[in-house]
Amino acid sequence: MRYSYYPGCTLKTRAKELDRYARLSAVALGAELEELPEWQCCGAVYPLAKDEIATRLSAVRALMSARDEGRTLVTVCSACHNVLKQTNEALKADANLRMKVNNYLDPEVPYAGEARAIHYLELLRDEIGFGEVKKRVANPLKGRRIAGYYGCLLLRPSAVMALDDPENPRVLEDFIRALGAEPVAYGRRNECCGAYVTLEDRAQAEKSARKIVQSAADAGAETIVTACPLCLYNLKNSAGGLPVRYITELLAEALGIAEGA
Amino acid sequence: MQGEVNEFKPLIVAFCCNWCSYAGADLAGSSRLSYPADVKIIRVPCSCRVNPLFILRAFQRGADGVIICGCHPGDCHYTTGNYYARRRMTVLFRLLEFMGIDRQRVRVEWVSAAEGAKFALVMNEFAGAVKALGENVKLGDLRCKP
Amino acid sequence: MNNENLRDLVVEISGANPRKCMRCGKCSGTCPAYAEMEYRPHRIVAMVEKGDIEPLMRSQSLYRCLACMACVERCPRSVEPAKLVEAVRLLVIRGQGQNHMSPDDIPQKLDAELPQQAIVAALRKYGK
Amino acid sequence: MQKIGVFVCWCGTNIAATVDVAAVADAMRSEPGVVYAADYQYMCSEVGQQRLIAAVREHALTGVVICACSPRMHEQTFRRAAERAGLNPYMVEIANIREQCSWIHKDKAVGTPKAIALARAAVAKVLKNAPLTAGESPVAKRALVIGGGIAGIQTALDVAEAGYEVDIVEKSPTIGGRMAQLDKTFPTLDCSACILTPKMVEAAQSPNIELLTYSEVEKVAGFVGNFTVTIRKKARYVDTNRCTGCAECVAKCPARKGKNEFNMGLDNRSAIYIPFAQAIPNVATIDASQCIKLRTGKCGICEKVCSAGAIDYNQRDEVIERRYGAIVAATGFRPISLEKFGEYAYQESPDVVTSLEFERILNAAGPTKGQLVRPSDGKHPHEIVFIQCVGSRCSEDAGKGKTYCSKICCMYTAKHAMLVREKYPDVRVRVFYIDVRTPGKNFDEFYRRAAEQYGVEYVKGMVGKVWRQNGKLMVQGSDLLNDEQLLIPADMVVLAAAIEPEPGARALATMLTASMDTNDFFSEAHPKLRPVESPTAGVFLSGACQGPKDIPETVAQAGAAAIKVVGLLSKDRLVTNPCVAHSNELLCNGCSQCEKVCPYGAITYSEREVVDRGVKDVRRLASVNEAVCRGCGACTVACPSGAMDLKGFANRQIMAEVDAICRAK
Repeated sequence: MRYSYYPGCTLKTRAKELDRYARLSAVALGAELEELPEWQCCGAVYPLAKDEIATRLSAVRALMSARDEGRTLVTVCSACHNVLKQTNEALKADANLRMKVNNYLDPEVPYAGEARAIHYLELLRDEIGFGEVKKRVANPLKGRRIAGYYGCLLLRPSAVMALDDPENPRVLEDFIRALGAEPVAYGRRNECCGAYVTLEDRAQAEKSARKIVQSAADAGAETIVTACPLCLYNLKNSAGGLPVRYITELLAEALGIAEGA
Repeated sequence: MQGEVNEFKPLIVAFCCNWCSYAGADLAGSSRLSYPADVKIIRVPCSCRVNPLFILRAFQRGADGVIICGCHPGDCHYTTGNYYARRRMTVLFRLLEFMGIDRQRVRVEWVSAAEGAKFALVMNEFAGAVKALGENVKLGDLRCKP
Repeated sequence: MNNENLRDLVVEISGANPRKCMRCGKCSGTCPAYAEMEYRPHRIVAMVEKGDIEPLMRSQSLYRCLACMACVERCPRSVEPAKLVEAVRLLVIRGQGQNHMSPDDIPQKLDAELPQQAIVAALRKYGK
Repeated sequence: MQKIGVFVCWCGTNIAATVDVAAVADAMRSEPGVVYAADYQYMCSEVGQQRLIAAVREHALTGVVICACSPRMHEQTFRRAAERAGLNPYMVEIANIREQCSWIHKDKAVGTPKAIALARAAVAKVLKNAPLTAGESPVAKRALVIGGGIAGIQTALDVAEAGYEVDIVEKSPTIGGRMAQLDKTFPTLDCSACILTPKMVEAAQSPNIELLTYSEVEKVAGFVGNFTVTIRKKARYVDTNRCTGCAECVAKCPARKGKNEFNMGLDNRSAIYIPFAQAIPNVATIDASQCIKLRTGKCGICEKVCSAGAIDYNQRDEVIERRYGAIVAATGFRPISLEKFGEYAYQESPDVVTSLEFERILNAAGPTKGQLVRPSDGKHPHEIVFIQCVGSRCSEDAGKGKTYCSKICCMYTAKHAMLVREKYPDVRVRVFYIDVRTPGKNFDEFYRRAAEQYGVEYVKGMVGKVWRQNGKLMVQGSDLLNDEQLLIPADMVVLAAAIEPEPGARALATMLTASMDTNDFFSEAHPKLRPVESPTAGVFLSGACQGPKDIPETVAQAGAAAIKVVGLLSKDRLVTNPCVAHSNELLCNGCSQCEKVCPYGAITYSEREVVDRGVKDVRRLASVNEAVCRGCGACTVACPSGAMDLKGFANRQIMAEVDAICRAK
């Protein structure tokens, strides 16, 4: 099965492992991720104001391009996925926005949210199936106690993202279980890491992240995994001491395709 | 004020079932929720009492819109009356369209006795839609032609 | 601009309705940035409703919100406080020369690990 | 030749402020058939009615139109007045110029012409009216109460006390309902079982009451005074006449994994069980989904240990049919599901409980024998947090919870907090509240006592999130008055979950053709003046099935419903609605279309002799049973030959209304 793939700017620079292992693992699992021919930065945050049109356009271009290719659009970065999915759903629901966006971009075929945007975790859960993932695991991560970190972007707003239960999610735990490790559920797994505030007030971001790492450590986790480069950065900087890794690194390790493994 | 004198005032006949929609209209009234005076209500025991002939008659006599209001599906006071009404109107509306009456001039709506606000909303919306269509052409009655 | 106009503007930009608030304070019970804020989420909603926008526009609270949507998700009245914060912030930074952060501020904040998305996000949230 | 009189009511200023009543009367004077028109301040007053009577006599009126409030309000009043004047009551028509005119239009420029149009339509209709005579139908002198909680029990007791027979149908194996699950009751703190069980016993012993427990209503046919109800008595696999309630079988049953409904699933019960010690009837019931014998054919222990020989694995459901004159819905409530409130960790932690579960924990007959311990580890809690309004007062677009206030939570939370502090002064108790709503006799005093004498800490604010950490429940919430965000390491969290109608109520309402509101509470016939009657004649409402209410209110409403039932059953015959269908046999072509659409089976066909234009003929013809017809009119539209018509709403009457309204063109 072939999918369109939107890596996002951070995955081309600071988060290369997230990108590389996402692609390698997909191949190992029989899915082909084909990078969109031309893509721009999604804008990193979804604009909450109704009257922001221009800041939504690059996401629309990516979605439109996936529609034109006739494939489902897969994204692994939580932030990019949040922007793409929210933009897509807004275009489906809001006729006024749809009109303005189409007037601005003037595409050959007007865009009305026809593309299907999914997160890499949804690819694993709904397209490939965690059962299948489990079968392909070569090095089960036996005995490893791993805490999945959702943050805010994967789950909220739940009515739009519709990826999992916003308060009692389980997709990361099921993922970790499929890799043969032991998932550690902890209270703050869906609280915010501090996000972009790290540039405005590093202390505030560190405080937020520290509480999360503490909560995971108290629950007995050895490692935290995330799908978001900014979450990883904030959690690592929190001086909490737990290693933080990308979900795809862990996946590749379990599949036996990680370099140096 | 001058302009309002010539303003088009549509004539709208609303058939309301006694148990839900007529009571809903009463509730709209006691809640002081306004809707255009163009709407005139005829009380019937059930939406299934509305004979398609009544609607044809209204259009013959110059009505610009006709709306039939009944209890919500499953809530009919007579158990199944609104289902009959729905099916009959579906057929009738296609016939009306064939006769050259715009589909938007007729409507079936479910309004419960508790939905005063919905009643007012529906009537405002429907009256607005009919007004936008302009005056209707009276249906001719061939029997009256020489 | 008078208070009412400012309020109407915030309501229009955000698409959120502060009148739906029943003053339960769940937003402030949920907010991870609560301690950093001068005006807490429930207060922000009340201030917008009252038209008390100017003190809000001068407050640093606008730049402490993480837009994590926890308040939006958990609000029993779907008031969407985070959208109100963003709308007030936009009222400020859309003014000429009012960017809270500009590309020139970035170099001094860089470190080797900082992901691009943080820079883009901060510039989007804090500038035009 | 008809002589019509028109009376325009001012309704004080309710109509007169936005309708020029004199102009309406004036306009009516030139309508064909109208010989008299007048306006008056209050037509519904005795003076107003006297004026109507005088005018009928003086002008020999044959029909009357009243332009006033909704016919749903005063149609009966004016029909009776007409009757007093010697006029057939069905020669009265109402033009609704208040609810559907004066109240919704802003001035006379709009109101007056519309009132005239509505009055014209009424005049046009009354010109085609014909005198109608109401028939009579007998009343079955027995009432049915659906639901055996305190509401149903009280209604049944009151009906029985008045000398009428009454059946209680209860879906679970015992009567008692929610009240039986409660430990103490507010605001007096008396023991719930102590005041409920005497009533349960009284109901069981009353010669006029029959308890049909473990039974459900399956079908309702008929109408006021004449309901025929099909009831399914579910198989208990126990002969209730033999069972002595010794509970030997319960003790020996090896299948012990059934969820104990009485304890809100906090513990398990055996497959053969008696819900609680004071259950009525005090007999065992086998849960077929749990019983090893019924599932696999092996076991049979209960049969062996039963010295009364009451066990009967071959018992089948029994379906009975009974006639009733009146039906009372008393189906009660349940707490909502909390699946959409994951932020409170109810699904994750056994130490987060609903208030009804907490009630069972406090109860001496509950899963912990009344010991206040954490469900997770059985340890004594030191810090308990109560959260109010969980799922109540949500906006419609929030996609979760209910829009209404559940009404009882403020009081039971004060009760729980007080009981905890009274028995365990070492436990710190905090209550997060949005508002404390205590409008009831001695209610606010009760709440203040909790705060002032028992040291319950009320925190104005709401909890945002609860999670487990280091063996505690971390409760993060706002304290709005102290301007701080609290993070409380608690041992237990108690959620005041919103309440909703029992889910079976919707299907029942459909069977009864009784309407419900958008929340599935039964609608009352009038929110102020007919609060215990459903809009469907002969169907009455008791307790929380009509809306959230506490025990005193429920009992008051139960009594009110009972007196309405007694009022109905005390009549030997009821006057039937004369607005029924009838078939013109000369036009009927015998096609059976009307018979097919009639929801009541009121139409039958037979071969009859007719004389058509002097020629005798035998034809297959429809006839309407007027006692069974309810007057919906479905048949009138189905009839292809125009033979079927509806009295009071005849084709020519409605056509005349249409014509009158369209005359403006």
